[in-house]
Amino acid sequence: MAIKNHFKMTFDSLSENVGIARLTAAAFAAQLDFTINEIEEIKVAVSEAISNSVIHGYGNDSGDVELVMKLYDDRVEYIVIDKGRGIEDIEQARQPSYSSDPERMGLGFVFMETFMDELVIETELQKGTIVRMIKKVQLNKAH
Amino acid sequence: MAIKNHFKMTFDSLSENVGIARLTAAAFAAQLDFTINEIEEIKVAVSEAISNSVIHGYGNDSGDVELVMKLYDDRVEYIVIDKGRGIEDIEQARQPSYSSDPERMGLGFVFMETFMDELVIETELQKGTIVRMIKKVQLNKAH
Amino acid sequence: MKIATIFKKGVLIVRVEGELDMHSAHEFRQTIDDALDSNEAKHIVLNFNGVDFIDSSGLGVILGRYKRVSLLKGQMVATHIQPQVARIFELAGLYKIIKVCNNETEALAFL
Amino acid sequence: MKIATIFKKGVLIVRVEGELDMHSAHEFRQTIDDALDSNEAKHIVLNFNGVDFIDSSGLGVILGRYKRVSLLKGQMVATHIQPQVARIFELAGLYKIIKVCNNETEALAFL
Ligand SMILES: Nc1ncnc2c1ncn2[C@@H]1O[C@H](COP(=O)(O)OP(=O)(O)O)[C@@H](O)[C@H]1O
Ligand SMILES: Nc1ncnc2c1ncn2[C@@H]1O[C@H](COP(=O)(O)OP(=O)(O)O)[C@@H](O)[C@H]1O
Repeated sequence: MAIKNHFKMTFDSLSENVGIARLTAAAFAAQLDFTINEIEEIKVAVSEAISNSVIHGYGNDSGDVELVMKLYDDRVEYIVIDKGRGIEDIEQARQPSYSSDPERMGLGFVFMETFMDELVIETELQKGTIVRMIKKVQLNKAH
Repeated sequence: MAIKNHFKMTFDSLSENVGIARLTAAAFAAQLDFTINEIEEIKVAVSEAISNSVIHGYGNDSGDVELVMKLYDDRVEYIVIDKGRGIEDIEQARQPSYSSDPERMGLGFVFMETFMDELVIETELQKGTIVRMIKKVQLNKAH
Repeated sequence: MKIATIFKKGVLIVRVEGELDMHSAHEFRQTIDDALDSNEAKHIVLNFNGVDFIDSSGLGVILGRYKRVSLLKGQMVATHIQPQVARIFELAGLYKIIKVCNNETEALAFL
Repeated sequence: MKIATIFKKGVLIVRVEGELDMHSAHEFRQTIDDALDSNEAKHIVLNFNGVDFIDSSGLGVILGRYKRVSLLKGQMVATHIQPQVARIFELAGLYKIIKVCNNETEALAFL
């Protein structure tokens, strides 16, 4: 399917940028006929993926986080890329309540999965992580 | 002076993206102590620079527009880059009311100059244009 | 951007909401021109109540519509101008050609 | 994020505004912990009136503070939960551990 719009961001691994990227992701989604509720879901999912890159991918190190956004007729795709530590065991990481950080909830991947229609994770230790998420516009929706 | 934050965007030369980029530019500026009025000025200046890349730089062609944002202690820098047609005569282009398009106002560069503290334009015909703008935080401002 | 047009006593009232930039400029221009084509309105009242952003692309459409009604000896009135829009109008010298009223009723009374 | 803390009858009331994400989480946590350190409050009332976004980082701080008051046999009450925040609380099972009230007065009456 043809891409209608393409928007890429690269930013420092800083907590300040999570909110900025989330806002941009919401504005990008607003090109399609999503409900306000769906836009909120996108904001949470994108926020989780980017927070993970900053917190787990780079930890206290500096590095670049990338957010690629692609718009199609009926869906939007978000790809969050970091060149950080990578995930050792994806199966385990995706489990609800699993976190490598005792202070955290282990709900990031759960929210991404719940709020998006597709979630694909690619990772390599010491190389980085790519999280690809798709949200589709629901057809036949009441207006 | 040390850069505190760095955020880069690359997007298709589409009118849809002007508003998204403007919003992101405003959110980026909000990290410093700008007034609402100053943030509005930044939005206009960034909007003008990006609109110029889409309208004049690429015309009806497709191409990438880049917005680089850099945060310092006391200022924010926006660099808008296109690889489009370039400007033949910068002196003339910066004149109030000059536009190569009879439908337009010729106020884009005037607004960028009025609303930002520094405006530097680099251009080469058939290569593209780089517009660099700086907005400083006003000291001793009443709160 | 959202835009609605209404005719009252030979005046075209345009209510705009959102951001007037290069993206919305085309629809903004087209809607007003279509309305003017379909009806005998001589004057335009632009209600900017919901407009929180304008740049030179938006200004260009306003100026173009001003030129059109001027040819028919009509006038252009703007109401509910928000501060950030007022600033841009001022810088562009738009107040030399358009009249400002507090609301649509005042605008209609003026025309 | 903006955050204000008030003590009323041994209860710490926290009024939060803005977005509760990883960026604001640190200040959110620190402000509540400092308030609890400085005073004998046993219960916490979280007024979420101005909170329009929360993700798992914000949730983590809430859960952590819940654990802290639980140790003192205190309770946690939330008021003015916006729809998008309610959704997240529900998914995270937060309603199992925190009580919801309509406003601060009801929360204080409950505690
Ligand atoms: N981008 C990433 N880089 C490295 N590790 C990650 C990344 N994203 C997630 N992880 C790992 O997966 C675990 C689960 O992630 P998540 O479900 O988001 O929960 P949380 O962020 O609360 O730990 C994290 O604790 C971390 O160990
Ligand atoms: N990025 C660009 N690429 C090519 N030409 C440009 C670019 N930016 C500006 N110009 C030229 O400079 C002129 C003046 O620009 P500006 O002051 O923004 O007015 P306007 O956009 O209304 O024409 C334009 O009409 C155009 O010819």
